[in-house]
Amino acid sequence: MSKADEVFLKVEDLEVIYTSGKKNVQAVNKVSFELKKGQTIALVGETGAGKTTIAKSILRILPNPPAKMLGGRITLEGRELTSLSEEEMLDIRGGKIAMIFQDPMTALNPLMTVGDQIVEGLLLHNDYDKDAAENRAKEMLELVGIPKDRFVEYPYQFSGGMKQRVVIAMALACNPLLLLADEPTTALDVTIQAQVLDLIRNLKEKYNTSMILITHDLGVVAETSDTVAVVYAGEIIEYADKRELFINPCHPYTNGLFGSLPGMTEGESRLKPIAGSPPDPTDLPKGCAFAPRCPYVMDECIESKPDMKEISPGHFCRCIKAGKEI
Amino acid sequence: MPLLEVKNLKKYFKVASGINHAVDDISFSVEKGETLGVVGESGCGKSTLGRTIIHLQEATDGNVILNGEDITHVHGKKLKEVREKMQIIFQDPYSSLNPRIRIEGTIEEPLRHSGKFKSKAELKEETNRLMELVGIDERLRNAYPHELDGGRRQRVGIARALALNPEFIVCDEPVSALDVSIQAQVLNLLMDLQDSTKVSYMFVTHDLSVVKHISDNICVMYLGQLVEKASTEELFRNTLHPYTKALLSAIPSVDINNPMKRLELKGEITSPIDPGPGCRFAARCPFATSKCKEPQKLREISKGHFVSCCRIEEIN
Amino acid sequence: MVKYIIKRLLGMILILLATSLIIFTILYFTPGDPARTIAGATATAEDVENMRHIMGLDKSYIEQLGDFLYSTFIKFDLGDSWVYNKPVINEMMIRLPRTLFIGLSAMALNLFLGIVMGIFAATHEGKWQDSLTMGFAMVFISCPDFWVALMMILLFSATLNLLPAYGIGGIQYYIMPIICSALGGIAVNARQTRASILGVFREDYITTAKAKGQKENIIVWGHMLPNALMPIITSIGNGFAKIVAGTPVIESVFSIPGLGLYMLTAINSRDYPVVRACVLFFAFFTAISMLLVDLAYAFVDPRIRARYQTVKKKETK
Amino acid sequence: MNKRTSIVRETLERIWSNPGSRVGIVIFAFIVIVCLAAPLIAPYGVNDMDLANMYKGPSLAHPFGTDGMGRDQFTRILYGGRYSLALGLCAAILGSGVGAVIGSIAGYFGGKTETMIMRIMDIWSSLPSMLLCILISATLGAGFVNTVIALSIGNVPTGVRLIRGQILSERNKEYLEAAESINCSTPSIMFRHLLPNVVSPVIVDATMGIGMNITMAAALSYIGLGVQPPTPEWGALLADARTHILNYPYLIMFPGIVIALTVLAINLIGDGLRDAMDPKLRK
Repeated sequence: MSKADEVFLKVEDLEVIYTSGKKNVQAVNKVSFELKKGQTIALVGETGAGKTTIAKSILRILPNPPAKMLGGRITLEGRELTSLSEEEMLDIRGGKIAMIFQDPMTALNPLMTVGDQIVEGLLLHNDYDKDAAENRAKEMLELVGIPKDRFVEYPYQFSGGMKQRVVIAMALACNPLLLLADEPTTALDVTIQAQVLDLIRNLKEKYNTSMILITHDLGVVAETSDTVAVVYAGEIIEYADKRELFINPCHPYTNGLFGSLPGMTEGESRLKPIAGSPPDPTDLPKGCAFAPRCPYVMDECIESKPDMKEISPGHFCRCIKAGKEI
Repeated sequence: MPLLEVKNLKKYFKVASGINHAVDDISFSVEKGETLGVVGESGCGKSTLGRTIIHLQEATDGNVILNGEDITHVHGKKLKEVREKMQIIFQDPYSSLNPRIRIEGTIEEPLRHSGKFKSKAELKEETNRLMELVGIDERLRNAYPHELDGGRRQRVGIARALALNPEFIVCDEPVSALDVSIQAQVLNLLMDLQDSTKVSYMFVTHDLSVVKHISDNICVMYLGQLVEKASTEELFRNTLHPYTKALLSAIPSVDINNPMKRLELKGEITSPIDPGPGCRFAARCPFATSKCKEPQKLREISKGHFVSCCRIEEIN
Repeated sequence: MVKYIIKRLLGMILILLATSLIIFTILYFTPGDPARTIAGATATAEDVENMRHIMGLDKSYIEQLGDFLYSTFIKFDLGDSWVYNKPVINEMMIRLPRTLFIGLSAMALNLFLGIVMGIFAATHEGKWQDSLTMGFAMVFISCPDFWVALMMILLFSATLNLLPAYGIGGIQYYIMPIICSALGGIAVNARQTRASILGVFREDYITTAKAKGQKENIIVWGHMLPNALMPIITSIGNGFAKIVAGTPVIESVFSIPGLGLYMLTAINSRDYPVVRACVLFFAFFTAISMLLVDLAYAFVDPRIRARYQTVKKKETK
Repeated sequence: MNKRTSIVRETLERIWSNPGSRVGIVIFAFIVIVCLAAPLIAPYGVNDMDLANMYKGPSLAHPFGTDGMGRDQFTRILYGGRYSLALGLCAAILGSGVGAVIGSIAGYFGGKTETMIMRIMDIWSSLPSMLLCILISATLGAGFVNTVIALSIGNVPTGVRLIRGQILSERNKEYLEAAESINCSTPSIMFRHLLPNVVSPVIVDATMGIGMNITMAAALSYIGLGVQPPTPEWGALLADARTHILNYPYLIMFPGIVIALTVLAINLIGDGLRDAMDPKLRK
């Protein structure tokens, strides 16, 4: 087994396109990041930035067509996932890597009892017989705070927060090494959101699971992650340790995100939002994707794509002006 | 005299399993040019409250008073006048615009129905003014809603609500469906419009940080009832009701140096259908005792700060 | 659940009553005098008047309707045929098995082939297998079933001499009628199944199942099909109704003495008791299949099942 | 984006861009034109008998052969198309139209009105439509108008259910509340806001209905109801030839092929229309 600080998951130059009609949409463009055992990386960005696509391509569950992985390598514990056969991937999915989805209302099969849905995964990845699997599933339900006699109930009998707990139980049932959490609390009410977030955090610590957390909420990032990657128009535009990124954000987009937050601190009467809207993914700018909205835009930004620069150890930023005074 | 006064407003719905107390005995007032924030989780009746005030739904009981005039049960021509003074901005910019009507048509429609604009040229000039006011490019005039992104659609919704120069606008979660950067643009727009037109808002939301940013006064609702009401400053400085405290502490904080200590709630929101007489929050409240089973009264703790909890003296 | 079924059966009786009313009224106002037809061309005015009295046609509309409803729903007596003076029910029982055999076999075919073809097309979406299956479905939907029947007679009876063209006898007499009754429905079901399966293709819970590491095959049959089943069941129900309605035409093409042909003949000879009895039977059959469809909904979907159970709870309170 | 494209035009362009429905449109247009122009194209008179040329198989002089009275089958199919197409079209419009009106009333007013209308529809459709058609055309007697009425009565419940279901899914949308809040009158809400958003499935259904009605009309004629010989309606041509199927199969073949081709073309158009009107597929 790998040591605690060894790189556990490595994503290199991931590239995914969607084809719709004759148009190609560059959904993910040369995305690279690393994750250490037991750690959490947050992918932050707005709707359509390509966060979910990144997660789904790690599991290789993107619908093809229209999605197509053009290139890149994904390595989990030294095993290259991208070169595995579809058969081998079946073992990885749910066994080694599990996923929690955004909308608990639609993520559960409405016609199956929640118990059966947890059991389904258990039978696939373990040598359990049916009884053992059921016992384990009941254990998982209790673990996420659902009485085990609700094992035989259907999803419609659960509230949104409860459903999300079921989804979490389902994901963690097979002790995965890596958890992909796709906006796990966005669809929930504030107080429920806090409960679910705490639950994920506790279970993750208990089993030393690594996690990729996808969110648009900087508050969730601050509370949950170790590393942060800011995603914009399919690219990682800033990548750093959480503390570093929150104290010293560098990319104008990241700065804009912070400026857009109606903060809980006193004082400001007007927000400093980012102008304009995210770019049309079928028609991305030639240069920096953020250039049309950037307050510091220069000619160079429009002409060519800036490279990722390491501005301080472990802090990367895709901006010409990064590290310089602005 | 406040612009709008709501007195003991009630809105009940008959449903299969009983009576849904969606809005139960709510009172507040809004001054001209001010914003009242209404906060609560889904199902607490905050949207119904807004819709009942502006007559999209008939009130079960209580009064709505606009400029000193009781408008709770107006009809016909009077209702038309009232609606011109009170407007609404919806949560979902996708379903709140008719997909078959062009942007221009949507903004122009209230103007036409008001009968104040006689000629086509006048109408066009006014729609132009509105589009400019909310920041929609002139070239989008002939576009259909599906051609616009969420932020622009929401601007169209705002233009439609502003068309008749209302005095009061219910903003029903207008930014919760939008991305953070767009959300900030829309919030700024709403605040700028308030500065220039002195319109009053009732801002309905589940997001305490948004409500703190935009409101002068805040009402916190739980299962159809008011649990706490105070000026924004007072509410955040001196939070009293356990539910408000839980709401506040549940928001994930961006401040990585001072992580918030969380007041965890048990269970989930219960049903507003045929609720018992006691405190509706008691089932989830960490401080609940047998006293909470009795009916709770909204008490004025300090000037303008109302709380509906019998135990605040003990727990604070 | 049992309570629900009982409730639905009671509702069915109401529907049948209403149908009786409608069919009686339609026939009552049909131009032409049945008494004259039945008395024969040579009958005198007096004979016809006599006949009218015997048949009860000289009574008022309300009285006649009352008699009809009373004997049908209270005495369970469908009356005698005017033309043959024999109890309708006996004649019907002779013909019923033939019609039922064709109808039920066609329904089974309809259900099985429709779903299999639909899933086959859906899992090959956009490939040639999909286009071919759907192309065939489109052609079969467009061809009138009685014309397909005639063409089959031409091919299998006249040219190839494989199957008998007309009449009844062994199983070989029923092959073509069954296929012709089922064809259109199979095509409709195949199209509906394909559309519904594709509709749930992108549902989140399918992604969840994939993320669990479930195999493609089990995802299609275990997760997609049950969720796609609601509209398919609806379409199957409609298919049943179509098969019922198509019986007169198909039986008339293949000269099969079943209920459909019996009814057509009776319409032409103004033998109203027979027409009414046959129509009532068809309505009954349709109502039963609609009930089965509703029960199938409940079987598939726990939410609908729960709704029936709460109905039950309330009643027991 | 600044170009003003109307929704009707956009829809038409999208149907045309679908290869299946393009084929459908071409075939259907051809059949309609040829049938309308029958007096100009037809080589013989529709009822011209030629007893010297009875039961002649297809030849250059008679491409589809002749019937038992020596009438040219090709000519009769051309003229018959006018009846069949008109029957299908009228019945579909009448049936779906009445259905749509009743359905809108049920959907818009809701409550008791809706319950009552839907119960009536349950009874109405307790008899499958073909059966109802048989009974009604037996009552009304043969003839064009009677057949149209019989056919359209069977179509009504489908139309009612379709538009009501559509309104149910639409009537809680916020844009209707918005319309109310800006003082739209009830008719304005109904016709300007609601109707355009619910009407597409009814249009698709009516289109497909044309084909279905042509088939049903033919079946009615075939079993001796509906339009009767010597009217050359396609089903009546089949009924005329039914006894000679073994001896003169071409008399059965050609009318049937023409019916199938027409219905196929209509169904292809209907499919394209459904896709073109689906707001989910509209970008």
